[in-house]
Order: sequence, then structure tokens, then C-alpha cells
Amino acid sequence: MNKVLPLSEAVERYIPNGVGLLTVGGMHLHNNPMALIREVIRQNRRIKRLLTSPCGAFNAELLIAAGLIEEIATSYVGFEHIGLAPCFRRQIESGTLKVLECDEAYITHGLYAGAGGLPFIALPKGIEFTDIPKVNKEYYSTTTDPFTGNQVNVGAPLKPDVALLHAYQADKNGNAVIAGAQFVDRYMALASKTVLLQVERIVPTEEISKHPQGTTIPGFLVHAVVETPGGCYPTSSHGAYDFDDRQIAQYMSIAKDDEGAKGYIKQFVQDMSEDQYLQTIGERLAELRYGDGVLPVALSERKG
Amino acid sequence: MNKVLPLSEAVERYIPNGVGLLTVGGMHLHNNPMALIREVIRQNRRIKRLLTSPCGAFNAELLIAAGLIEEIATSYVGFEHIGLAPCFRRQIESGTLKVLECDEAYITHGLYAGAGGLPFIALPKGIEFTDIPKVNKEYYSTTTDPFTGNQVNVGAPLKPDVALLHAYQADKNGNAVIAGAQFVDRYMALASKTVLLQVERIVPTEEISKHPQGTTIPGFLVHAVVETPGGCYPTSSHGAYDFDDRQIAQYMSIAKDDEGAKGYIKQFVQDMSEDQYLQTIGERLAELRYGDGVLPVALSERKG
Amino acid sequence: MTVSSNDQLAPWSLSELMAVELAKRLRNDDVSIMGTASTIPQVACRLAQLTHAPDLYSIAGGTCSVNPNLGPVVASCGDYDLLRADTSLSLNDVVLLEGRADVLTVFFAGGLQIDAFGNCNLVSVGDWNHPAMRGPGTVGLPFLSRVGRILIYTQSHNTRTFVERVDFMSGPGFLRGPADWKAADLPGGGPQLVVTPLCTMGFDPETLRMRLETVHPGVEVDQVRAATGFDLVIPKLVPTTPEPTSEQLSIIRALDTNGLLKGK
Amino acid sequence: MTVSSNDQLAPWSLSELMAVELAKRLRNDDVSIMGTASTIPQVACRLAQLTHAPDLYSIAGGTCSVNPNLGPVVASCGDYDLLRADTSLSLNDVVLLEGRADVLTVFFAGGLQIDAFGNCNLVSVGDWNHPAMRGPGTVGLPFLSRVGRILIYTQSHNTRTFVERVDFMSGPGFLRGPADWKAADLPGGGPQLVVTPLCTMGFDPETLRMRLETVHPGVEVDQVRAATGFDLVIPKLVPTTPEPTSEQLSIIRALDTNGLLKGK
Repeated sequence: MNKVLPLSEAVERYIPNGVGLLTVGGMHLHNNPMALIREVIRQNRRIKRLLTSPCGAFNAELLIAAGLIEEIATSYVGFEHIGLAPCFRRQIESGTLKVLECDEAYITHGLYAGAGGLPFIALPKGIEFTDIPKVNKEYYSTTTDPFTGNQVNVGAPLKPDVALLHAYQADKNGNAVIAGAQFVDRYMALASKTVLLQVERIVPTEEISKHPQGTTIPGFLVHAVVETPGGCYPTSSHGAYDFDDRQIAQYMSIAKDDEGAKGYIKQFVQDMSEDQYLQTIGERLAELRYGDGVLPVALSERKG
Repeated sequence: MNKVLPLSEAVERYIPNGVGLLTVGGMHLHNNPMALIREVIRQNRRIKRLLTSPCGAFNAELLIAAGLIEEIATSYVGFEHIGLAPCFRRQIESGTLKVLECDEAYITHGLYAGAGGLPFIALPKGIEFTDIPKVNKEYYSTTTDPFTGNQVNVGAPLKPDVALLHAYQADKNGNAVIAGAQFVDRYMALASKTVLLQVERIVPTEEISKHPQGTTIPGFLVHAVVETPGGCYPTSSHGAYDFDDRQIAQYMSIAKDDEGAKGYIKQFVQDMSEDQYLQTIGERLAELRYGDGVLPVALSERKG
Repeated sequence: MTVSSNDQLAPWSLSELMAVELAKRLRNDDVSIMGTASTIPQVACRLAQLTHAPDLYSIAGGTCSVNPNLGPVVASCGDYDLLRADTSLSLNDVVLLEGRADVLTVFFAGGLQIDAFGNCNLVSVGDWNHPAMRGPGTVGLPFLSRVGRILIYTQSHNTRTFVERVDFMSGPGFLRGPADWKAADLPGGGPQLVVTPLCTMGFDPETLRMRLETVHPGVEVDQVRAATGFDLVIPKLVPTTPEPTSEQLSIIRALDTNGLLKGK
Repeated sequence: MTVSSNDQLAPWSLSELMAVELAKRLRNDDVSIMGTASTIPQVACRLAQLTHAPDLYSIAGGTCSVNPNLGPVVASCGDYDLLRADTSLSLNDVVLLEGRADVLTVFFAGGLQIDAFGNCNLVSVGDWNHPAMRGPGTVGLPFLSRVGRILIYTQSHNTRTFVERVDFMSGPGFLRGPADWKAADLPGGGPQLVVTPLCTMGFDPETLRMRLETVHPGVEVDQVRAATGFDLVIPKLVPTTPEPTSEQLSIIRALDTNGLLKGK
């Protein structure tokens, strides 16, 4: 079934304004589905709660900068070695963004539970010695281990309404190849009711069938496929191009106050279509492309 | 660290007689670690409890035929389209083999829990409408879901003392490539205290580093690597050779009573070294090899 | 068992007829999954994909590959050849999706025993503690309670297989009937079809008991009744199952070059 | 900050010195894992592998690849280039292994705040509900309670970072001290080392409070005391941290061709 849609239509059709729980794929400055996120901002879709991978980055920050996020469930939002995410930090410090404090293991296991219809996930001993369960009673609790009688930590299942994900390539049916690290993107796809996928390129199904073991997102989980070459910029697209530390640093300096952040959003997102944006970054993107020798690692060909 | 050992020494060193919980990799007639299993029989190692993948086959049946298994935790032992496993069936019917009745989802999730130090795993609604939890109270129970107040199904974590696994190839450190379907073998490796690995061939680490994304068992989980070309016979070795339905059928007809089964074990296992056995099956194995065009699907080369 | 002839491609086999009947129940938007010894469902799915349901997804429960190309059909659901496919999942992925309950719409089931309410048993005949016959085990059958539609197939239609009540519940159908089924409030839609070498059967919407739908060419209704160990609901008019068409047969034969279905 | 000279390879940087100090604490049978912004631990692991610990395993916490080749060292733990490695795990695999507690022996940790008992805080300074400073979040730090040995590194040694008690406990060290630590009965071995731009520190075996071990070349003990926001245990004799050797530096420079550590 052809699931290929233009960017604007994918967002229009599948992301209701005020969506309950939306999750964004990628981790740190890699594989952030920025084209989808920019379109969410252009269409001004408010999000009740945003869930990041264990390490959110520009994917979370830009939605926060646009003022679209009411609550965020995360274990990290930042730009790793480059610095802190200014709007994430400022909106929490000023009390305008509510945090559901999580840790990496809970997000990972919680998505497993959400994907598998598990009522909750029992967690290893240890988290109770941190302050995290104390400040997030919605996601962390305790119950009795019936095999030992002990009280143990448990986490709530994570079942996003919508996942925005990036993959290197897909066919029109949504069978998709993640070319590098999978992070928790596959579990987001398995756990979410609706999955929107942006890809560097759409290829024929025959191309996909050549490397079935590298194609780890089945089309039946995907609701829309959008072709957005360069769509992860300024984050990296594994297999295609590196992240742009200069652009991130520029963003950080512009967004150091609310007005700056609004200006950045207006200039680079709202006042430009995605195509126009791609044109402005085209030259820089060419510099960031991985060398010719670097092939997407998942694309093995099966002979015979 | 060089973990390569001769077959006999690997079993001698790492499998104590009377081992508590031993698990065997592979599923149905595929990737059964038969060389390791035959050696366990030659060394007459008794096993308190055997855990299979969701579908055990010749791996479980041969150990049962040799009279080494006291209890079996499984959701299936049989030869799929070829027929039932005669000793598994007979020993349960006669009461000499105790079964811990499981289902596929529990084994899969239970290994996840065992691998992750989770105290138990909450299971989706449904299993309580079968008779399985009623007859296996050691592995299935219920507790309170603190998020809803509901009583829910839970399963105990599965933490094998020893896992016997097959992989297509590995380096001397135990970094290993599963060439086809991974079944639950990787989770067995993640959940087990000791992992013995048999492989079709040992390759240099440089060869392994060419396809890191196909190399999904890290050496630090592996305690011994044994080179056993043909070591899955009469089951298949994904990437190398198909299973031998004729040999399975022959076994079934020989093992249709206890005496026959003992005779098979004596003739094909106890009275032969693994090398001698491989010589007797060499010609048949050559017929079963996948064509030259069939390359292990996991072996993609990363360039650059 | 070869029973009839059709045209130059015939005679068709009962396994081929069963595959055709299963294929008819598959929809273009289905995501189906099959388990152990699933040659017939494999062919059914591929036939459906090549005819009325090109977008159907078919998951091989062993390798967990999606849409295996099936050239040729293989005997084992874990076969290396099934990895020639569109996508690869892991077994954990598939078990997760089974638990999620809103993704997988069709499961092909079977049993040593199948009862009047479509419950299946692959574990043991007689008392579980002292079984008269030990079966291989239930594998993924408990998942029946969560799947959209259950399609049951079996190669044996006799009074040992079709019993009033399974000795061990290993794959929930309509449980103990309407009240029980309603109280359970399970996410799955329950069994929809049973295909055997004699006939196709559905379920009475009121009583949820198995009901004869069609008898295969050459089979009498009384023959089915006698081979069934419970009171089968039998409507006044029982049509004959259509023979496979020559188009269907030629597709099947092109897939099944090893003749796994042909002789049976 | 370049502080000293050694030979033709020098001057060495403090980041390089820190990498060398971390490398020394790695054993040949360790399985180590690093998280966010881990250039220094990356280099430490690779240096150890190329010198005294060839069998050391090193996991990049972002890509979850094992033994990345690091040619050259990269700034992000999720970098595509880290996939040039021996083995690939998934993030779920790594989180599972963290929970298992008997496999991973070394974790490289850090914090916005690090307290006298080696507890770390990456979440918030001040009251969590109204933070004076919001940090990025804890990522995998709660796992500290389960890992064999914790090696802490930080680029900032001042009284804002080194505090008597973390405002928010996001990575458990020795908790509130010996009684608390014993009662908790955690599977992990607790923090073993803290490396900063000023010094290396360990923990007093009785009080489990942080104790000065060595001061880096050119650093005075009083300077460390003043930069530390709690009563640091200071032994009578505090040796100077050895300068990186030319062999160590030449290995580091060969790995770090982009000079990520060189200037800092």
C-alpha cells in the first residue's frame, strides 16, 4: 500500500492538534527527524506530552523553543559536548515546561512494555536510591514480587500516540532501513499507535528485498513515508551526513533568550518551506556528507 | 583473550555434572548446537533442568534420549512437519521427565527479564485463560499492577547457569556472527552466566571487524569458542547447510522405544568422537550445503 | 490424498484446496502470522498476495521474516530460505507485537485437539499429570486470545481431534461459550474459520459453537458429523467447497516446486 | 589549557592527562561503558587497549558498538563512525546488561554536582520543583548502583560542582555514607576514582568520603581544597600525578588526529 505522502500532508493527516503523547526518534545529535518536527512547528500542532529517546537533542529543543510542548518525559535533553539546550533549560527553570523525570533504563524498558502490551515493567534494584521515582510517581511505582515477596520497582508502559522517526531509506510501503545505530527507534515504532517516517530516499521494494536483514522496520507499522533528503539537518543522518556543530552553536547563541528563540523559529522554520530551508543549507550539507567510501552498514546484499 | 578450546575441554571445564539450569540455542531444526550436546552426552553430564527456546527440537530430544534430563522447561519439543520427538513424549507419558509447561511469550520475555536483572516480567492479559499457569506455578504468578490496581500475570526471570549456542563464525575472543535468524539465542547469551559457543569456523578479528553490525554477540559474554564445522547436523546451520529430514526420520524410527533410543545414542554419540561422527556424515553434509550463491546474510562489509 | 480433477493442471490435492480456502479469508489490509509446520498457510498467504490481497503482510513465525518470497515453499517455519523476504524482525519483536493486540490481525492455529468453541490444545491428551498422549507443547497459541481473527487448519478430521472440550486449554478460542467469552473481555476477535480435509466450518454467532459451512467435493455431511466428536451445528443447506481454479492451482504449483502440498 | 611540556611531543593537555589517569585504572578483564560526551574515556579505553589491557572491552553508550576503532576520536557517543567496531549491540541490550550487574565492570560517570560520597547529579541544582539551574538529565546514571567500579571524570573542579551533598540524587555513589551504603546492599562496587583538571581523588575506605590522591603537576593541595565545596580528606603526603609519557602521548595523538583533547 502506497504510504508516501508530502511532508505537509503527513503531519496534517496524522498529528491532531493537542496530541496526547508524541515521541521523537534519534538520540543525541543523530537521526533526529527534524523535517517532520519543522513541519509540526509550521502547522503549529500543540503537543500535550513529548517523549524523547534516552537522549533528546534538537528534536526536543526546537519543539520546546516553538512553545508547543506542555510536558516532557525524558532522561536527557542537550547537545552533548556542545552544551545545554537553552529553551529546555529556561522553560523548566521558569516553570512553563513540566518535566516527567525519567532514566534511560526506564524509557527503554517502558517502550518494550508498551510495545508488548505488558501492563508494566518490573525494574532492577537501584532506581529507588535516586530521587527520580520520588518526583515522577506517574511513571515509577512499586509492587510485590510474588516469587520472593519483596517490594520491587516498576515502571508504567510507554505507548505513544504518534512517533516521528527517521530512517535512511524505505520503500513506498514503509519497509525501512536504519543505516546505522538503531537507538530506541525500532521500539518506538513497535510501541506507537501511529508512525510517521522521514527518509533520505524512497527506493523500490526490490531494492529493499535485497537486504532483508538490514530492513528492520516493517511497513505495517508505518502510516506515512515522507522523502526528506537532508531532513535530519542540523543533526546527523547515519549513513548520509554528519551533524553540524556550527549550526547548533549558532542556534544556542541565538536562542539564549525567549525573543532570540522565537526569532530563530520564525526565520528558519515558519518563514520557510522545507524545500526553501534545504536550499539554504545545501552547501553546508554537502560538506557534512560522509565520504564515498562510507556505505550504510545495514545494506548487505543477500545473494542466492 | 583467546577463548578457543577443544570440544571436550569446553564441556569438561564449564559444565558441572548436575548443572542447575542449562539452555540450548536454536529453534526447531535450525542452529541446534549439536556438537556441544553430543559432547555433553559423551561426558555424561546430568542436567537438573533444561530450558529450550520456544521450539526445542533435536537439541532437547537427544539429551532426553540419553537420560540426562530431570526436568524440562519448554513450550515445544518436536520435529515440526516431520513428527513428534519420541523420547520427549515417552518420558513425559511415563512420568520420568518432569515438565515446566511454558509458552513462547513467557520464554522470550523471561529471558529478557533474566538478561536485565528484572525481578520478574509482567505479561499481557490472556495467559490466564489457558491451563498453563495452573500447572506451572514456579514460573507463572500474579501480582498487583500499582498503576491500575488490577491483578496481572507475571513470569519469573530466566537466568540459565549455562547456555550452549551455535553461531556461524566467531573470532578467538568470542565475538560472533549469527548468519541467519537469531531466534532467542542472543537473549540466551545475554541472560546466561556461562556461554559456550560452537561455530562453523573461527576467523581473525579483522574479518569480524568488517561487519560489526552483523556481529551481534560480543566476546565478553562468551566463555569458550569451539570450532565444529558441521556441528549442527542433523539440524541446519543457517548460512552453511540445511537440516537432514532423512536422518531425523531415521532417528524417530530407531528411537521408538527406550532400547532403540539407547542404541542410537551409543552408536552415533558415545561410541564415536565428534571427528569420527563428522566423517560418517561428511557426504550427506555436502549434499545439504546451501549453494555457492547463498551468503550468510549478516556478513555485510562496511567500507570506509 | 489426491481426490479430484479440474483441468490440465489437476488433480488438485486437499492441501491445495485448504490453502485456497484460507487464502480467501485473507484481506488486503491483514497482517498475518503463522507458526510451526505452516506450509499450507505459507501458500495461502502468498496466493492471496498474488491475487486479491497484494498488500497483505505475512510473518513466518520461526525466522520472523516478513513477506518471505517463497520460491519454493519450504517445510519449516524456521528455514534459512524464509529470510529472503521484505523485512526481518526478531522473535522478541514478534512476541511484543502479539502482546500489543492491535497490529496482528490473523493467526493460523491448529491443535491435537480442537473443541466445539474453537479452543485448541497442543499440550496433552488426558490428565496433564499423567497424559495419555503428550503433545509437543503450545508454542505461541496463548496469543490466540489477543489476535484479530483466528484461522484454524488441521490435516486430521476425526473424533480424537474434534472434541467437545479440550483436555488442556493451550489456545483460547471462545472459551466455555458466550457468557464466558463476554466476561473475559479479551482483545482478540476469536476463531473465525476451521479448515480440514473434509470441510470448512465457522462459528454460530449466538452459541459460538462450531458450525459446518461447506463440505469439500465428494464429502457427505454425515461423514463430517461422524468424524466430529461433538454436536456440530449443521445448517439446512451446506454448499460444496469450490474446487481450486486453474489460476489458483497454477500459482500454487509455481510456488510449490518441491510439491510439498501436491501429494497430500 | 596547556600547562606543561614533556618532550618533542609536548605540551600535553589536561584532557590528555585525565585520559591517561583513567586508562591506568582499567584492567585487562574489564568490560567498560561510557555515556554522553565521552571523548576522554574513549581515549582512555583505547590507550589501555593499546598498552596494558589489550583484552579490555569498551562500549560506546550511544551507538552501543563494542570496541570502536577510534580513528580518529569523535566528539559524540552516538557518532556514525563509532560503528566501525568489533561488535554491535542495541541500546536495549546494553540497558539489559546494566541491569544484570555481573557483566559490566566499569562505568565512566560525571555530574553537574558530585558530592563527598561520590553521588552524582545531572538533573537540577536547587529545588527540583524550582531549579536554580536545570541540568540535561540523568541518562543512565542510576545504573551506577549496579556497576563494578565507577570512574568519575569532570572538566570542572570548583565549589559549585564539588558539594557536600547533591541537590538531586541521580547517580548513586556511596549514598549517605557507610551505614547507608551497607544497608542498601547494592550489587555495584561504588565509585573508585575522580579525575579533574586539578587532581585525582579516591575514597577513604572507612568513611567512604572523597580523599585526595594526587595533584596534577603545578597544582597545590590548597588550591584543590579551596576548589572543593566539602571537607576533602587530605593525606599527609600527596604525590604529584605523573606526566603522560611520550609513549602515551604519541598513542593519544595518533588516535586524536582532530585534536579534540589536545587544546583542552
